[in-house]
Amino acid sequence: MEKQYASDFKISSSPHLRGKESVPKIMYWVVGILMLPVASSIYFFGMNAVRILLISVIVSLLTEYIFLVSRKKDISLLFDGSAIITGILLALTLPPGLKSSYVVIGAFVSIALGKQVFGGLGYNMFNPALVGRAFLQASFPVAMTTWIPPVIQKMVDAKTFATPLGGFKFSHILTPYKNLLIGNTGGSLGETSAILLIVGGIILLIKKYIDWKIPTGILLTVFVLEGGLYLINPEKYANPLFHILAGGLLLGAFFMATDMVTSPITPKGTWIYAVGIGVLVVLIRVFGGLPEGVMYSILIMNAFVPLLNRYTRPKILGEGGKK
Amino acid sequence: MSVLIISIITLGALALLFAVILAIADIKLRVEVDPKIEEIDGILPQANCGGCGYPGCKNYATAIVNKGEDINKCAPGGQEITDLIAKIMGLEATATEKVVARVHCRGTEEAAKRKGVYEGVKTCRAVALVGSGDKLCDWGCLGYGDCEEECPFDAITMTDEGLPYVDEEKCTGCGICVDVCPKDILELHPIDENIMIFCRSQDPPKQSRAVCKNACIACNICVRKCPTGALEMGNNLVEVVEPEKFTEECYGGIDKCPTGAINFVHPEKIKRENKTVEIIIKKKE
Amino acid sequence: MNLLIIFISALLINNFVLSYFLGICPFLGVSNKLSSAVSMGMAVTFVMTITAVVTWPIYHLILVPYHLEFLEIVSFILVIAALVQFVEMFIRKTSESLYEALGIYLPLITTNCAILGFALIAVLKNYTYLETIVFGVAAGLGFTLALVIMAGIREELDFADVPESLKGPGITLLVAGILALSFMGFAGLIK
Amino acid sequence: MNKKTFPKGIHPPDKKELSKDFKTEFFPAPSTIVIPLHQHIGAPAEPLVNKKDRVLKGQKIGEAKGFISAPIHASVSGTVKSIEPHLTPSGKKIMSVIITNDGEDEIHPDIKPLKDDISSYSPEEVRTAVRDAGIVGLGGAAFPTSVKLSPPKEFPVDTVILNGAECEPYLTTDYRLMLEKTDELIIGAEILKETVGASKIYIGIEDNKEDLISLYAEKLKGRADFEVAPLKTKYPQGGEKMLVKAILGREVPTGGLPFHVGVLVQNVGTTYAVYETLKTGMPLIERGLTITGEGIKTPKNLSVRIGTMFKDIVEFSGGYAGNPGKLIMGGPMMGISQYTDNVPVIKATSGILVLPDEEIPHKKEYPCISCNSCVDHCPMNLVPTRIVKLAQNKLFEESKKWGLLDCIECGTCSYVCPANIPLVHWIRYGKNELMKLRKKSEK
Amino acid sequence: MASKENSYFSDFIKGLWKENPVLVQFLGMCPTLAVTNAVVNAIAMSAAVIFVLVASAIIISLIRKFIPAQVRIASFIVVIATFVTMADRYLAAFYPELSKALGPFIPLIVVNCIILGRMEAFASKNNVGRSILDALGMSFGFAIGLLLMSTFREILGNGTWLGYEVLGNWWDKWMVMILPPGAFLTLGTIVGVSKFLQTKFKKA
Repeated sequence: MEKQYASDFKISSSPHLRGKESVPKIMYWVVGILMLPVASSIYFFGMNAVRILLISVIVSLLTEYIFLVSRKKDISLLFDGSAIITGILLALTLPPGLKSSYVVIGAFVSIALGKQVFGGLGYNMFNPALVGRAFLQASFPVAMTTWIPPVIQKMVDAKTFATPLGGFKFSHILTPYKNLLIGNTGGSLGETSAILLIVGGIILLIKKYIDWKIPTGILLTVFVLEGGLYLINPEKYANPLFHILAGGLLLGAFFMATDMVTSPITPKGTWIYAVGIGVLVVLIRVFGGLPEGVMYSILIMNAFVPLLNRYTRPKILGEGGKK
Repeated sequence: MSVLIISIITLGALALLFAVILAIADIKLRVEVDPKIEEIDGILPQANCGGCGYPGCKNYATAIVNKGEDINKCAPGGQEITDLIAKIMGLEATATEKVVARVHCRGTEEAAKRKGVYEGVKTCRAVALVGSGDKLCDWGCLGYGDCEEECPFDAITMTDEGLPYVDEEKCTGCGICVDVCPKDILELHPIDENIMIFCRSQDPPKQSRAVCKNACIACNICVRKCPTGALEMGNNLVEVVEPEKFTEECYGGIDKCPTGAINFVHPEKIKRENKTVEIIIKKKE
Repeated sequence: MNLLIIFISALLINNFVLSYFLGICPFLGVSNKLSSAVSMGMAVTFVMTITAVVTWPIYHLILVPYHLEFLEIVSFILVIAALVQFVEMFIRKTSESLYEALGIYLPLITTNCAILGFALIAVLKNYTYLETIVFGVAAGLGFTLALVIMAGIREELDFADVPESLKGPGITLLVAGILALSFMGFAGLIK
Repeated sequence: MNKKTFPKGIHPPDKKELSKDFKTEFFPAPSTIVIPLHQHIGAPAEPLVNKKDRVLKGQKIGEAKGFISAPIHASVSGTVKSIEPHLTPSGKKIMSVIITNDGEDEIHPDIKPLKDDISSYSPEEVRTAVRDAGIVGLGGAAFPTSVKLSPPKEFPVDTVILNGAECEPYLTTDYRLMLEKTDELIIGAEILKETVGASKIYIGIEDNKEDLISLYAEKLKGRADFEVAPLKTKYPQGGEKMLVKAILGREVPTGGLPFHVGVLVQNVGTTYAVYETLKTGMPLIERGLTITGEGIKTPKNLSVRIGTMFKDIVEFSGGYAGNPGKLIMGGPMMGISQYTDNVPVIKATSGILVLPDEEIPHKKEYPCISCNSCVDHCPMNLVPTRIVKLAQNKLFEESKKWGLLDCIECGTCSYVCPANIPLVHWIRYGKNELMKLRKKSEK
Repeated sequence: MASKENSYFSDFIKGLWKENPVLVQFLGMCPTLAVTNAVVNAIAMSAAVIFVLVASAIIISLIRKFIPAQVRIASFIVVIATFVTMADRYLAAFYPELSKALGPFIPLIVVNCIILGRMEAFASKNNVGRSILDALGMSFGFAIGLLLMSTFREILGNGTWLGYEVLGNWWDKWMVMILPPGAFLTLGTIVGVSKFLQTKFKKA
């Protein structure tokens, strides 16, 4: 039924002005900045990177679409950019030689289990890309830890190749810093080039699309703990700088742990969350059975976010004052 | 053989030990709970609707036993439950008449204009906070369906015309919708009561006529046509003061009402010679 | 050091809920409210510790010397049932609100397989008395940890737009699955 | 210059250039005036006149009821056409006295100053005069000023803050007032200081009004009891609690008022009204306001009689321009949107703002992505997203624990929200429902 | 009320679907999750549960009138524990490997909510015949849930069913399915789907 209106004026509650930010704008900015590690992955891993990235993004969008349609939701949510981010992030955490079918499974699980079963954007408890990655890791542990060297490194034995962290943990080999910075090492698609990750992270920090407390907290904690261990026994433990540059720490600290939906909403909670991730990373890297633990650390701290939010309410202006 | 004996001794000793401990504990730590409470709680429908005024059935049961609360407050349970509680409490139940929620507004989208395009939270209670709602009529139904959403028994649906429709079969008279509605459109009435004023507006006639085609304009015709005293003119609004007195003598007033603000809730129940009264509110298809 | 390993292992790596599947019923049932999850967790930890204190002597001082190991199940369950009933009475007497919060789940501790499972596993692992007690405390805390995390998430999920058919146990199990995936990161933490 | 501010807040485009340089014009009273009997926080006033009575300018036509209330006065001379409910900018119909203006502006004979020398008023006399003149906070809250001037004994007030921040975008009426009535404001502020027994006055001015800062700094040179407090231009700098925090570093306790920390915050408009009343004896029947916005042909600063209809003022300003989308009483951040211009100016009307349709955000609403923008900007240090989530799910008591009732509804959170969630609206809803629940449980 | 035969039938049938302990009532979740990584484990577990449930139901419904209310739970547990010990010993003696794979979960049948729940809710209030039918229905329902779970998990996780290869070499085993997370995820999915189907059926 057509509604009749007495006047042309719109009525609403205050405020009548709105800022310029919007959810898709934030999402597409992040997508744009993710192009930095994407570029490095394509440069170092060539067609493999392109293949994995494309499959991951397409399957993510497709899964999202299926859920939106079957739940009779607004289809335009498909283009809010969040599914694309999940697709790219998942791809960036995968080893470059991974079979396409695994990528499909991973992307599907990311969106379906990581996001849509909770009700879609804004409601998920865990970082969707990492849920997909953890599922793949548990399903196909061998394939997920088989690394191939970057295409520009003309290696004879191209079948297997160790990541810097794996190399250190199992063979005690330190990858040169130059390689770590540029990205000329083994590893998952997006984690190798430290320099691009740092640049991207800094842009996000300037745009305030990520909370500065999270990367700061994580990196400082790792640096301090690893530094302490290094001081105790430089023979056994690696230089803290190596730990920060190697592996997925930068990718995790700037792009994964900072996922708005799955990080705490209170400042104090955010600090605890960040430090918690740092501690777990060191714990798993140094004492655990796996060389890398960024993914697990973030997922575990994601689980604590509701509790952190609940118990770290900031002090209201004037709270506790005498009346 | 010895294994068997030892088994029996061991288990027996253990059992005895714990039996003694528990027996002592039972005496020392016993908490008295009136069995009547549990019994009544078991009877109550467990809808936890809060219609009785207590948070949950168990609290109502406790209140009946401990505070002597009336036993006829469970609307969803109806007479049946009241009788059962009465049996437990050893009382004679006072009969409760079934009441249902009814909609005191006919300000359909077509009849009552809105002020302007409203942007914001789409619930009646939130809309009501923005300049007392977006309907031009300050008394009218806002039509965002809070009653539909809050009704625990799915008895209310919003019609295409933008008004709530109450399914009187399903309605238990719990009164949640009455509480929820920011405009007090809904009110509980005995189910047998048939005559009703479908308007709340106490605005001066000129104002109410300007904002809603179906508003009561206090023309007084229906009151004059009704010699039995069933109706009275209130503050710019007719009031049904004694519904049982609205007899055949008064029916003429309904025909004469210029806006249809006074009418039967169930016109089909009224046998009349020459006039068929249209059914006012249609259920959503 | 051995005690520390037992502790961390039972708390994180071999978490009773997430990797042994013990105590799933209360895990699903009592995890919808944080406050009751905490009290339930505490109750279980408490009962588990007492179970450790009581069952070890029964097994090692009574059943083993007389070769009555086959009475393990019956005697353990008796001990636990009695203990739980005692705890229930105690809570009911001391704190009405706590009793209300835990409601019908207190009797469920009796049938909580985490308790009996713990007693059986402790026997299986052949722990010493002290180790058994540490194991009990850790297992209880591990159960509490999983329960509290889940309760936090579920309270948050009340605000979420979870598909109708997944609401309740469905989403809880899926979240438990993701939690279990995450806790796999602790694998190998202690060799 | 040492600019003061409070933590967090936002920087919306201030758009003050639209009307900033227009001198305050006197708006002649139109032929019909509608004076609502309830224009303040507190109990409504009782009508003192009848239909067809002749009233004079300044005559009391509504008597205050109760401690927190304010009397109402006729703003023109003429005949009472009727007393009936009339729509007001609050959106409610309120019993109003409708006066046909005879154009003579005949002043009521009782209107004369209590004392010839404005500096000889005793504090008690000031309070009585302010109360009888029906003065309320003109910043927008309309809290009776006499109540504010009578803080309880156990909280001695040591500082008066003159609120000239005018942080709402678009509005310039306070700016013009401060520019045009400098000396009067300074005297008014001194009287307020004496009345509450304070020892120091700060004048808070945002630094987008540099000319005012230097003007007052010049005027007050060498005075120990007066200080200009330059403030950073930031919304909501003009909120009482923000102002006290920015200038004095004191935090008004939750649920408390500035006097709890020994401060009286008074809007410049109100201060001027106090001055005028003491000087001339004329009650509050006129106020300054800005009519502005891209939807108005010629924005203006006006001095307007209370009860003037919006439509008359719009007409005076050349009418609507382009495609007017929203008519707002007050500023864009906290103002109330109107569906019609057939409403009268009330004491709290600090501006009439017409936003063209293009300026109104029609953004799509997304689910909350916990981006924390609202948390990072809330001047009260609340967690709006949490408060709203709890309120949406009817957990009002829980929401209260997160500060539901401490929200000052400044609109900052809604402004920054990228998901375009109407947070303030939800908070209002939550407050309202919580109050309803409380009332119910008290029963 | 339905006729008597009908009610006997419904005693049996309700456990299979409408009141399925695993899929609808969410009882006995621990073994459902723990022993379903292989179909053979599920079968063994189901058999044990069927045995214990039926045997206990018979005994308890026989002696129901002699048990004082205060100690009834304790008595039930003793009865159940006896049968569980029997099942446990039997498995350990004849199928030692299976017994090992099932770990403590055979003894844990004692505290399975299904069993105690049925005793308390049904066997202690009804005659032997109906109790047996009820016990059979419930335990078969339990078996259905277990089989469903284990089928999914073994096929996806190992490519086999009851040890027979069904998916062939091309299938990349989803290791996660036979690990703990897989158990939760599978059960969560199955529960969701069954709830979805139920609401669908109700509407139809």
